[in-house]
Amino acid sequence: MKTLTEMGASIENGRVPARIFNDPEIWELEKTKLFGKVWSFLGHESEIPAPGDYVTRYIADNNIILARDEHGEICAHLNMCRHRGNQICKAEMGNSSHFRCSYHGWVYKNSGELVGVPYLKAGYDGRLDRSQWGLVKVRVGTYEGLIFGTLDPDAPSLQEYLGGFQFYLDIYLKPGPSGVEVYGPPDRWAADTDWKICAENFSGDGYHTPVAHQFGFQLGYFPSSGSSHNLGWAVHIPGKGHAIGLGHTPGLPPFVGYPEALVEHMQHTLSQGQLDIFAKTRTAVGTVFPNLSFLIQPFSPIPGEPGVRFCTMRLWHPTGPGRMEMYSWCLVPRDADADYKERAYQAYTLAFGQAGTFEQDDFENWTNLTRQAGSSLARDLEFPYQMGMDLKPVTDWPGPGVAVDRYVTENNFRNQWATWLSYVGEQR
Amino acid sequence: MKTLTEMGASIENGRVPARIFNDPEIWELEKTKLFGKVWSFLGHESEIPAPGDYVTRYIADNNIILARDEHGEICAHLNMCRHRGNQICKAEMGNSSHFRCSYHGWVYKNSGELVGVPYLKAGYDGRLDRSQWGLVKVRVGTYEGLIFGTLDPDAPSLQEYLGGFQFYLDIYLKPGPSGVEVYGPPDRWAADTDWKICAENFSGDGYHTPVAHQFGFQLGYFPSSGSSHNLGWAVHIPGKGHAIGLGHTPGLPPFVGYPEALVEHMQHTLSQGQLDIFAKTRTAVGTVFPNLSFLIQPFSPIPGEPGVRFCTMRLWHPTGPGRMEMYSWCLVPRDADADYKERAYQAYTLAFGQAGTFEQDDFENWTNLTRQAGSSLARDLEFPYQMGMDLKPVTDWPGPGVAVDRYVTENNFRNQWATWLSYVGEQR
Amino acid sequence: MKTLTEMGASIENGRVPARIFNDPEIWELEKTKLFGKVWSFLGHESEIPAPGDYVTRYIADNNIILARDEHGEICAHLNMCRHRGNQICKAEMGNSSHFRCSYHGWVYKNSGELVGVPYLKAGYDGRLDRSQWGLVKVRVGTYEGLIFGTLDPDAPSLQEYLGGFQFYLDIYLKPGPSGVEVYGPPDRWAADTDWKICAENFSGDGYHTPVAHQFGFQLGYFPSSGSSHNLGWAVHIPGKGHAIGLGHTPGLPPFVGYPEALVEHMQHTLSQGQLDIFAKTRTAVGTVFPNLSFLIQPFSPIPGEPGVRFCTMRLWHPTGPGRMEMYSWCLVPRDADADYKERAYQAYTLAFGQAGTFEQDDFENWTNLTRQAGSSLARDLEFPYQMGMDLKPVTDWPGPGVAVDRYVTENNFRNQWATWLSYVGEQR
Amino acid sequence: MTTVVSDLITLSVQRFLAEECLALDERRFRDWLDMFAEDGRYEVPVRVTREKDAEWQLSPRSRIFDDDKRTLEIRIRRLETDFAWAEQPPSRTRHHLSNILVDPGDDPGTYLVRSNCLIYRSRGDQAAYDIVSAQRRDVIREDGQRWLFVHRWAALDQSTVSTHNLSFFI
Amino acid sequence: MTTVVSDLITLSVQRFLAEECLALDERRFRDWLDMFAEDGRYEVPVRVTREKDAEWQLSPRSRIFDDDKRTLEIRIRRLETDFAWAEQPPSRTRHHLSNILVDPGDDPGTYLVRSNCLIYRSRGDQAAYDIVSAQRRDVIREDGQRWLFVHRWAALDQSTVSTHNLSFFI
Amino acid sequence: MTTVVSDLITLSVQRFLAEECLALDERRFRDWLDMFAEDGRYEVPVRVTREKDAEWQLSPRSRIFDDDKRTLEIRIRRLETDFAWAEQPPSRTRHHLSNILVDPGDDPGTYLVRSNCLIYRSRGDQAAYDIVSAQRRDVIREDGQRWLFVHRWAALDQSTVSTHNLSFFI
Ligand code: FES
Ligand code: FES
Ligand code: FES
Ligand SMILES: [Fe+3]
Ligand SMILES: [Fe+3]
Ligand SMILES: [Fe+3]
Repeated sequence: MKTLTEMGASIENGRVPARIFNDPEIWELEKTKLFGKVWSFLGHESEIPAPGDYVTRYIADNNIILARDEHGEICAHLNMCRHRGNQICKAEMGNSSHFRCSYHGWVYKNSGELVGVPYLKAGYDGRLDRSQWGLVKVRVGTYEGLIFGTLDPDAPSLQEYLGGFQFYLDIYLKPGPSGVEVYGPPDRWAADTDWKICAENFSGDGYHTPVAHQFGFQLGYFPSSGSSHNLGWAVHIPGKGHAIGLGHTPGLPPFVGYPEALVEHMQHTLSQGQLDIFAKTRTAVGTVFPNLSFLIQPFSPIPGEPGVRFCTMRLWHPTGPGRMEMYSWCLVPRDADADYKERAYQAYTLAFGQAGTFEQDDFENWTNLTRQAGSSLARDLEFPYQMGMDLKPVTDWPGPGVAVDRYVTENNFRNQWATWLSYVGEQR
Repeated sequence: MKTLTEMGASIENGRVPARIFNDPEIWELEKTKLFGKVWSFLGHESEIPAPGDYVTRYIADNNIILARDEHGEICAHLNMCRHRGNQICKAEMGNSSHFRCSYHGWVYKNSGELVGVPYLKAGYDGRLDRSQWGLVKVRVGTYEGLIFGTLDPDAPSLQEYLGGFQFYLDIYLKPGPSGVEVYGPPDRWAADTDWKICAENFSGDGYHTPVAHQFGFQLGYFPSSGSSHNLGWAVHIPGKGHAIGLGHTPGLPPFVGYPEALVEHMQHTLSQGQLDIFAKTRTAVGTVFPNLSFLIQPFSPIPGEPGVRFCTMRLWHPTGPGRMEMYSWCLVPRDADADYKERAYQAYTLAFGQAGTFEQDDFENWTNLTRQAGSSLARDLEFPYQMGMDLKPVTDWPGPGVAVDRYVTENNFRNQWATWLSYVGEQR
Repeated sequence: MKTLTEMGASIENGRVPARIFNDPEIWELEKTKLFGKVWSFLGHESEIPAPGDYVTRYIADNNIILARDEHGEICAHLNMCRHRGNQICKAEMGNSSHFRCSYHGWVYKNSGELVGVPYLKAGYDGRLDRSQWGLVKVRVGTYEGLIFGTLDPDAPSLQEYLGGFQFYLDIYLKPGPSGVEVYGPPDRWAADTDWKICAENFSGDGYHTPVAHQFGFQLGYFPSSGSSHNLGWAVHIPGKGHAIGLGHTPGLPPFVGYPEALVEHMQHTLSQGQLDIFAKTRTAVGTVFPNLSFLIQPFSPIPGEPGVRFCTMRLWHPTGPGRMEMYSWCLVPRDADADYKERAYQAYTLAFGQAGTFEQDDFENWTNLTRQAGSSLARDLEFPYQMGMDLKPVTDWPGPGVAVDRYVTENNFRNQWATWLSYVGEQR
Repeated sequence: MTTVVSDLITLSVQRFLAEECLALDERRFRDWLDMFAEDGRYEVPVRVTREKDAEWQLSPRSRIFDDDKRTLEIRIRRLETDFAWAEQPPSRTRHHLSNILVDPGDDPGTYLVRSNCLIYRSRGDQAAYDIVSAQRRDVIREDGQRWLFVHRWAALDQSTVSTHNLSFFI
Repeated sequence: MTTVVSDLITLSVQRFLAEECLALDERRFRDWLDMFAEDGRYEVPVRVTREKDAEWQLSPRSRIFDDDKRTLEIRIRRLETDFAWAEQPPSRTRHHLSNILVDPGDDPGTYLVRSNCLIYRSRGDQAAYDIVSAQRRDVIREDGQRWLFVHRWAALDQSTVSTHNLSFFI
Repeated sequence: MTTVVSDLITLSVQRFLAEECLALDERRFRDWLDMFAEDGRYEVPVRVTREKDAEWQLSPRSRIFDDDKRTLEIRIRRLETDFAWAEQPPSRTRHHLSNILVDPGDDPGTYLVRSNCLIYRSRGDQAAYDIVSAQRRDVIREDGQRWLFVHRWAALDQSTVSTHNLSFFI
């Protein structure tokens, strides 16, 4: 595809073709070459705490059962009966040791083995080798409660795939010795939006905040934007696509918004390098390539009142060209008290849930953008990605990856697009 | 298409690719190579008893007028004006000797001739040769009241196409000297379901009954399933794709559910070979390739009460990849009394009409199956079709085709898929 | 595409392939080869009278801002931010000197210049050359208040493109010294209809009137159709595709339906040649290639009562294969008094607005036609276009183009299709 | 301008119909069945697209539902099993009822109740949903302090129904 | 909490509106026309998408319908011919009416009636259907024992209407 | 057959709910806010697709809306700015309300009001529209001559909501 072959050079010059944000051919490539290869997020361990617990999720258009088997092992399988393809698990969450197909009754253990076949003798005359017809397995890997799956047997380990980004994920995942848990099931909704613009936005688009969320400044949620808004760091893992934006506001107390006790905790759960950075971090907005994002932010439902630090984790699940479904969770520190968790969740619903005031505006912009990007004139246009091209990496940066000393910049995005191209353009 | 070229060998080894159940490319091939060649069911003679009567039906995406012309001849034409393509008949049924186009007023006889052209002289100056612009004719053929049509002028005769399957169709069509009639217009509804899984199911999927319709055993409609459920025969016509499953329950009175008088009749309307088989048949579920199916079954609305034998005829009309529209008729013996017909129809509505308790579960399974089959992982999978591969045909079978002495088996399906492939894969 | 290569010869022989009326491949070609090259109608000057006024319109799937800039210049731009492609103007009409993007706040003048970029220094370090990132400009041209735009920088001038058809447009546009104005914003609705059948119909399909609008004769709106209905002229501009049908009813007073004063005016606004023709014209129905049409017609809401001459302008905006959106305006003479304008508009709403009694039937026919044309059998059929093939052009015709002395004929259509092919078939 | 039926009756019937919908949407099918008289009938005819002047558009013979209280009870017993796959997981239906007209029925103590019903149905985790529109014409009867359905008659407004099965009640 | 208008009136008007919908959906267009006063008007403005603070979104000039009783009667005469192709075969419409608010009108004996209307439309054998949503603001007048429409005003909730023609009444 | 609640109350509450919808659809958000008691709550739980016999389908923890009057007022202040992009241009919503059931509440002077709401939403010049269906269970309280919402509880009928954001109220 011409667009893609030229794209490599364009990115270096700070340009990305518009068409990739809403194009049927691109979607076909993404389904197999990208989502067939990467590690995709499936769920959080706290969603399936007990043996038999399961949730159903997706990798591209594949419906996946994520379950904890009877031995407590986490496993993932295609939610499709091997006999004729019926969907065997029809709920989004539940608990079951086995799945029985409602068409002809094949029975599978939640660990995938085919254990029951009616008429195995009287029908198949022993011809059917049950061991050959278990559920299609999906490789899983975990980091600090996050469960990922890949459809590629030859994919590198999750650890290698994350490539050091774990250092930054800890700001979301290790606020205390017991880590985090989901507050409850995720918000889920559909939108005519391309997943990639969301993933880009959450890998550190400090640029949009003062405008896309201008009401927030108007209502006094934030100090008036301006020069201070540009303070912070943008960090990415070269060749991996992962990236994070760290916003810093001078004068804010360290770890503002966290309860005392938790800040105490972190002294032990986090490394010194992490503490140095996270203490100064007001906002942390990052993306695990390709489509899992996080945001942590101090927020007070009523402007001016003391706030809490809420954390949202979101999966931008693609369902077609320029079409997606959203999963949005609120993560809370396991060690926080019920009241803090509740207040953090309320802040989340008001700001970033499906009816969240910030969420609303992002999706309006993204949906309009996606529609325009699909037009015939747009197909030959490029977008500028030239911010921070002259920036030198911070030399004494305590963490992995490449960090630049600025919050409003596009270094992260260029790496993200180069990585995307390395999959879709088959350069890997 | 790679899938299809490999498919031939797979079928022999009892494997069928999953992707064919929901794939846009397959649908494009089916439209022209399959439905452009086969004999498709259009309607039953009792739907258009009088001259001028018509119904509109479809062959793939082509809207067809099936009419009885003024001489009583049955004929079928594309429901499209030759002038600019307007739809000339806008009702599903009615009576009319002529069709007048509502755009420029061309008039056609129900036998297809173009007989009226406004401004023929003043506009066309005699240039337009009316005989060249009649409605596009569709070849028709009939068997015992069933009317079929083919778009292929070179197609073999209907008789040759049925290839002996008539022997088995008679169980549905010849319960008496006057045969059958439709009880009324068909149920019609749309579903995100691939037509082929329905056609397969109705060519003798005894395997699904105890599970997909398990409630029926629970409520006491049937004797508890089990070994006895496997008794019966599966018969198919090699190379033609037609197939039928004949379920047998030892101890049931012959022709159970039919009124005395009709059973009397059949002694004369059916051959000895047919009588031998049909008398022992509890359930007969069969498919005329590609997408017309029948089911006859004794059924009592209230479990335990004496039942009647209802007969449903259904057309699985494809409208897109993994998308279809359903036509479901109830056939009743012309010679039965009004009360029997009414009771048979009530049994049909409760069991197999659009709101039928059995119908409901089939379509739920088929729709879920179709969705899963369209996913990218499913595209490279195969389904096992290995039941009964070692079965030897019954040697003294009184009917045509190949019969095996088992109800739960897949012999019929393998022949069905091989036939399907011979069209779509262009091996014929 | 085979269809198109053969199409040229077919047209000469009076045949046009059915498939072009509803085909995905054709639509793909039209988007770039046709609508990427032609002059498309955008709006009327009276819709944006003052500086800052704008309306948003479309060229194929491209959303366009048509604005009058602060110097009163009319200009058109793609309604898409160059930064990430967000839609910058979200209203259908309004007044604004600048457009500010709601995602990152880039600001454009309504004349397209990029004048505001947040963090231009602090983010782009001066790397971003604003002059390179203005809105994508669309070339505009006007004739008598009509504003057209083209996406092709090398397109001929609008004047050359219209190629003399202006002579006939004047019947709609110059009823007085001040020309016409839109009565108000257009009706707008969506339909599963191919835009081309509408454009053909309005380039002089006198053939459909007596049948498609038969109710009108029934209710006494028109003298019974018949031979008189064929009186008039069909005129087209060879190679340009523009065409008009002029219906003539002997005995009608000249310019029937216009107020005295206006008829007076026209003596000065129109040329003698125009006056000769227009005075005799009852109905004028014409199309500016490809998809802008006009109709002027004397009409009395209550049959028999004295009527007025209403004028409708309509844009058949394509949105997909066999899918379109309609814009329908009522044009009124600027110099007419308020009462006449009001009465003309009422006549329009009753006859040709979205709920217009004539409009309703046209769209019903066109929608049915479009559906049928998309079927697999229809794809290999052709439609006859043989009317008037033997007609000799009127020799002493006072206007440009080729005129034939008949109202019910297809000369205009053959030229229209040949022109369409010259774009889509890339013969130009 | 005054209606034959008292406002008291009208409001009481409106409430009865709303309670019926709630029983269906909350899947209290036994409560719903209790709202039917012992001799109650439940009927949904098959619709056919005919020309304007056709004798009928609702088939005088074919029916989608053709139930008495006994067969309705069978349908409900089925839904109570673990094997009614069509409703596993349960459909989320919402019966949006409107245009209720209450008039005296043919038999004393009975009323003819006409209404419109827009049924919304969502299944599983699919964002797509079904909507079916229906006209209803019921006959109800007073039974002490409550109403009972003597006859539920409903006609769908499509001739090709746009939902893959009718495992819910109209 | 008590409304200015008596419950008797409110229920009577609710019934009147429901009967109007029934007349339309059962295609008894003459019955429908009879519900209009001789000086009755029928109006549907054109809607335009404007910015939040725009002066108007419903055009003060452009209208989709702009009828008096005489032109309504013309539309109905048209529907009575065999040549109203837009309604051949007839659309199956269902006017789902809700949110009825009855208030005293400006003139004595008149009432301002506001309501919401969701119109479902199915045509031919197509499984696809149209839905249009509208707000209505009617003025009705007492006329002896019945109500009459003095003014039917309805606005569709789309600026691009998603049905191929408006051959039905709102 | 007689309901516990007087017809007077029932009709008055029906009117109150219709006026609420009108306030929302006419974007008179301050009027809407005034309909809430000072201690009023606004709640919309997250729905999950579960098996038939699951303990819950509406999450006991996750909520889409979880507001008190103060946060509702924040949402409205936001909508009053020029920067609430989600509603720029404004959505055209229409709350089609039906199946209203009024019953005495737990506390004296309060009523439990259950209703169904079909919300139609159209945006910009798009012909496509959104429809969401919801069940509502409100607690209202008499306050002198008017009603006040003590608790608005609404549940959407989808587990994957088919609209790109919820910038409107249910
Ligand atoms: S499809 Fe699962 S058992 Fe047959
Ligand atoms: S389309 Fe049928 S007469 Fe023209
Ligand atoms: S998309 Fe317009 S400023 Fe970024
Ligand atoms: Fe944002
Ligand atoms: Fe079955
Ligand atoms: Fe016309």
